[in-house]
Amino acid sequence: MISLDTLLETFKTGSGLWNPLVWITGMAIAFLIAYILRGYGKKEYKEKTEQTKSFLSGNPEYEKEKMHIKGSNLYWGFMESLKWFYKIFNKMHTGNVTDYVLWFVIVMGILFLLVGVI
Amino acid sequence: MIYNIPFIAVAALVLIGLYAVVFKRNLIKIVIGITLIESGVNLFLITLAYRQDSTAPIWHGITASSNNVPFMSLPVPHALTLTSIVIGVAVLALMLSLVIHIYRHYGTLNVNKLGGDEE
Amino acid sequence: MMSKRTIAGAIFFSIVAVFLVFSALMTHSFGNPDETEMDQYIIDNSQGEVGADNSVTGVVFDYRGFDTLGEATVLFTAVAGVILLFRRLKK
Amino acid sequence: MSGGMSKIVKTISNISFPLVLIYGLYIIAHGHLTPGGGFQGGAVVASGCAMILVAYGSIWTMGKIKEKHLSILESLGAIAFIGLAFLGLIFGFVFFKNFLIGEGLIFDNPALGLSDIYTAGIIPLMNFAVGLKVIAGLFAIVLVMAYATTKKEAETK
Amino acid sequence: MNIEQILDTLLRHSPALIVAIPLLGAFLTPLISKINDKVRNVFVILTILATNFFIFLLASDVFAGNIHTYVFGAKNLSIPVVRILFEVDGLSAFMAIIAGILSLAAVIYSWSFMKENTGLNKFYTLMLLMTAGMLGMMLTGDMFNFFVFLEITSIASCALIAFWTNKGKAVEAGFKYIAISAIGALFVLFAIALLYAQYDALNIAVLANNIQYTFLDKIALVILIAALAMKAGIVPMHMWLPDAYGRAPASVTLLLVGATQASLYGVFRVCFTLYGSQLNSTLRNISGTTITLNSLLGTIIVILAIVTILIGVMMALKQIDFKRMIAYAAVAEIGYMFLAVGAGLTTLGTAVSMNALKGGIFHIINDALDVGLLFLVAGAIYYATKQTSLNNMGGLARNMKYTTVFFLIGLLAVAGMPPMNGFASKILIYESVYQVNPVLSIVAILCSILLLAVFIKVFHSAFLGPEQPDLKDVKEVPKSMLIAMGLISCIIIFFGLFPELVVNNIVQPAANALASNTSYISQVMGVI
Repeated sequence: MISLDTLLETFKTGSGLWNPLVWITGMAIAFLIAYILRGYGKKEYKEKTEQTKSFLSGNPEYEKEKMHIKGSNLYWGFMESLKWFYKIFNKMHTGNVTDYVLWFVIVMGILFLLVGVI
Repeated sequence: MIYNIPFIAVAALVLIGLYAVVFKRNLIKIVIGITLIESGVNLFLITLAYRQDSTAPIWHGITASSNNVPFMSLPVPHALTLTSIVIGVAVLALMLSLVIHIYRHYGTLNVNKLGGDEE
Repeated sequence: MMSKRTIAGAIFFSIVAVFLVFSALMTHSFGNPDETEMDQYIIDNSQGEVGADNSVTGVVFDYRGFDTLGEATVLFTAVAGVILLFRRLKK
Repeated sequence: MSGGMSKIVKTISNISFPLVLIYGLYIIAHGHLTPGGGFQGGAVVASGCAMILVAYGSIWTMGKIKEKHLSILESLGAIAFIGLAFLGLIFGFVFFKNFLIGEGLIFDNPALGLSDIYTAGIIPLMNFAVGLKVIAGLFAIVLVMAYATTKKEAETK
Repeated sequence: MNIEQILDTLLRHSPALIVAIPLLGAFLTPLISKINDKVRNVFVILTILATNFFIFLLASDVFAGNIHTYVFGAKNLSIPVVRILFEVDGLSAFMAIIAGILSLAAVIYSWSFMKENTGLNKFYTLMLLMTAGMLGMMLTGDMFNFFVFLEITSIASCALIAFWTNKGKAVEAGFKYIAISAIGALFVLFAIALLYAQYDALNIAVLANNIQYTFLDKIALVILIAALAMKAGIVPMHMWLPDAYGRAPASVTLLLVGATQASLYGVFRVCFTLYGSQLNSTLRNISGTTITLNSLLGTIIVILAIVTILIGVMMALKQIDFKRMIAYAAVAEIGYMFLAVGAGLTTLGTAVSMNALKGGIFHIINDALDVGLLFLVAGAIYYATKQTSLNNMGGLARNMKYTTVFFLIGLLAVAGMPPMNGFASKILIYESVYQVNPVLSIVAILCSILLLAVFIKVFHSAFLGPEQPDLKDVKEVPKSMLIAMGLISCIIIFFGLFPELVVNNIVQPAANALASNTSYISQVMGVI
C-alpha cells in the first residue's frame, strides 16, 4: 500500500512544479498579511457614523433583493466588446439536427482532403 | 473495376441517405435517411461476403470429410449483418417514438420550427 | 439564390461523395476477395467444433456469441427505452 | 385503428395467425440446421402478433395483454440467454463456452452413440431464449407505440 | 480452495464479469422491482459495487504491468483469431476505473434525486445497461464488438436524456442525440467493414499487426476519427452536447460524461494502437521536410483541440442556463485532453511526448470528476429550487451550505487552481505543450483563466448576494445526493494532494500503453 516515503515523494517537485505544502503555506501567509492590514484599517473605522452608510451618489438606496446583480448582467463590458464574435457564433449554433450533421460532413470532407491528398 | 458496381451502389445508398439527412427538413425524412445509410452499410457487409459462384455456408447433409464439398461464401459478414440489422431496428423504434413525442409537443415535424437550443 | 449553407453543403458533400466512390472502386473486385484465413477456418471447422450445419448460426451463437449478447441487449434497451418514453407521467 | 378493422380482416388474420406462429417456431427450432435462427423466427412471430394488433386494434389488444407482462417475458428470455453463458463459465470454465459440445457430457459421447448428431450443443437453447426475447420485445415495441398513438387520437376526438 | 486461488480465478474471469454483471443486473431489474422500490435501489447499488470490485481487482493487476486477454468461448486463443477477445491494457483499465466511479456516484445520487418520478424501473435498467455499454467499449479488443457496445451506450443514453418527456426540449435533445450517434455509429461500422474487406480480421491487435495504410485505410482512419470525435463532442461537432447535457437529469448527465470519454478513448485507441504500426511511416517529402503520419495526425488533433478550447470557453461565458454553461465548459475540458494527446502524438517517442501523454490522460479522470461534480451540484440546485436559469437564483449559500462547499471544490478543480487535481494535470499539459509550441500553451492558460471567470459568474449569481424572495424556503438536499457529491470531492482532493502518486501508479501504465502498441499486439499474435 502507500508507504510514507512515497507520500514524501509527492511533496518533491516531480514533473511539473507542484508542491501542495508550499501552496498551502503561501496561502496561509497571504491570509495573515491581509488580516494584519485589516487590523490597521479597523482603527479609523467608527461605528454608527456616516462612514457605515452606503452612498449611491445621492440616490436613495434600494432594498436588499434589488441589489443583487443577475447572471445575465455580469461581464456586460466583455460581451459588449466581443459582440462581433458572439454574433458569428450564435448564428453557428442553430439548434438544428441537419446543421449538426452538415458540420460532421464538412469536417469529414476537410479531413479527407488533408489525409487523402497528403 | 466494372465488377465493383455493387460497391458503387453501396456508396450511392450511403450518400443518398446522407443527402436526405443534411438537406431535408422533415423529421420523418431524416429518419428515412438514417435508415438508408444503415441499409447501405448492411449491403456493403453482404457484398463483402459474396464469392464467385459460391453457395450459402450451410453443410446440409455433408461433412468436411465427404467429397464434393461446395465452395461456400464467407459466414462472418452474414453474422455481422444480422447484428447490425437488429441494431437498426432498435434505433429506428427509438427515433420514431421520439418523433411522436416531438410532434405532440410542437405540432410540427419541420426542423426549423422546433425550439432550437438557444434560449 | 442559394443560401450560404446550401453552397457549403454542396461543396463538402461532393468532396465526401468523390472519396466514397473512389473507395468503392479501390475495394477488391466484387466476388473474389483475397485469401480469407479467418472465414476459411470457420467454414472448415464450424461443423466439427460447434456441431451446427449452419455456419452462420455457428458464428452468431458460438464464435461471436458475445456480439449476439450485445445485440440482444440492444433490443432489450430499445424496448426499455420505448416503454420509458410512453410511460404514464402521473403516479 | 382504435376500433379494429372489418370482419373479413379479423377472420383472415385469425386463420393465418397459427400458420405464421408455426412457421416462426419452425425457423427458431431449426436455427442451427437451416437458414434462420432466434432473431429471424422471432421477427416472424412478432409480425404475426402485429397482424393481430392491426386487425383488432391496439385498445382491444392492450386489454388482452399489457406491455409490462411482455417486458417481464422479454427479461426472462434475456436472463435465460445470459444464464446459458454463465453456465458455460461454470461447466466449461469459460464465459460463453459451448459446454455441451466436445465436453463428452451428453452429446459427442461415443458410449451413448450420440457422437454424430449435429445438435450444436447449447445453440438451440440459445435460439429459443433469443426467440422468446425477440417475440416479446418487438411485439412490446409495436404495441406500445400503436397504443400511444391511438390513445392520442381518442383524446383529440 | 483457499482465498488465493479464489482471487486468482476471479481475476482470470474479471474482464468478462465486469461487463456481464451489469448486464445480468439490468436483465434482473424488471423482476426485482416487482418487490418494492427500496429493494430495487439496493440491488442496483450492489450490482454497481460488485462491478467496481472486479474493476479494481483487474486494474490492480494490469497496473502491475501485465496485459489481460479473455477469449469468449474457448480456453485459449488460437491463430487465426476467430473468437471475440477482451484485451485489457493500462489505458482500458484506467478508463474502466473512471466509468466505475461515475456509475457508482450516479446510482447513489439518483436514489433521492429521482424519487418523485414514475418509470424508475426502466430508468435503473437503462442506467445499468449504459454502464455495461461504456465498460464494454473500454475493455473490448474487437472492432465490431466496439461498435455494438457503442450502440448500446447511445440508445440507453438517448432514452435517458428524454426521460422528462413532458418537456419538449428534453425530447428534442434526445432526438438530436440519437440521430447524431446513429449516424456516427453507422460510419464507424462502414470503416470497420472497409478494414475487414482488406485484412479479413476484426480483432484490433490483428488489424494493427498487418495494417498497411493503403487508400482504404486512409478513408477508414478519417471516418473513424471524425465519427468518434463527433461522439466525443469536438468543435465544430459539439453542438449536440449542450442540448443533451443540459436537458438530461443530473445523474444521467454524470454517466453521459463517461460515455463521451469512452468515445474519446475510441479516438485514442484508433490513432495510437490500430494505426500505431504506421505512425512513423513517411508520407511525403515537401522541400526537405518529411511529413510523417504521426505529425500529420497530431497537427490535425491539436488544431481541433485549440478551436474546441476557445469556442467552448467563449460560449460558456455567455450562457445563463446553469447546466448548459457547465456543458460548454465540459467541451473546453475535452479540448485540453485532445491538446495534450495531440502534442504527444506530434512528438512521439520523446520525453516531451511522454509528459504530454501523461498530462492528457491524467486530465481525463480529473475532467470526469470535476465536471461530474459540477453537474451534480447543478442537479442539487434544480432539485432544491426547480430553477435552471441563473437569473432566478441568488443567495443560495445561506440555505445550502454543503452544496456550496462542493461547488467551490468543483470550481477550483475545473479552473485548475491549487490545491485541486485540475491544477496537477493542467500544469503537466502546459509544460509539455510549451515545448511543442509556446502559443498553444499560452492560449490554453488564457482559456483556463476564462474558465475560472465562468464559474465565478455562477458562484456570484447563484450562491452569493441577498436572499431572493421566492427562494426563502429552500432546504438542503437529501443525504444520498450529498453522499454522492462528497464521494467525488474526496477523490478530487486526494488526487490534488498526491498527484505524483496517481501519476506514477495509474497514469504511467496508461501512457505507456498509448506510447507503443507492440505489447498490445504481441499479447495476441505472440512475440513478433
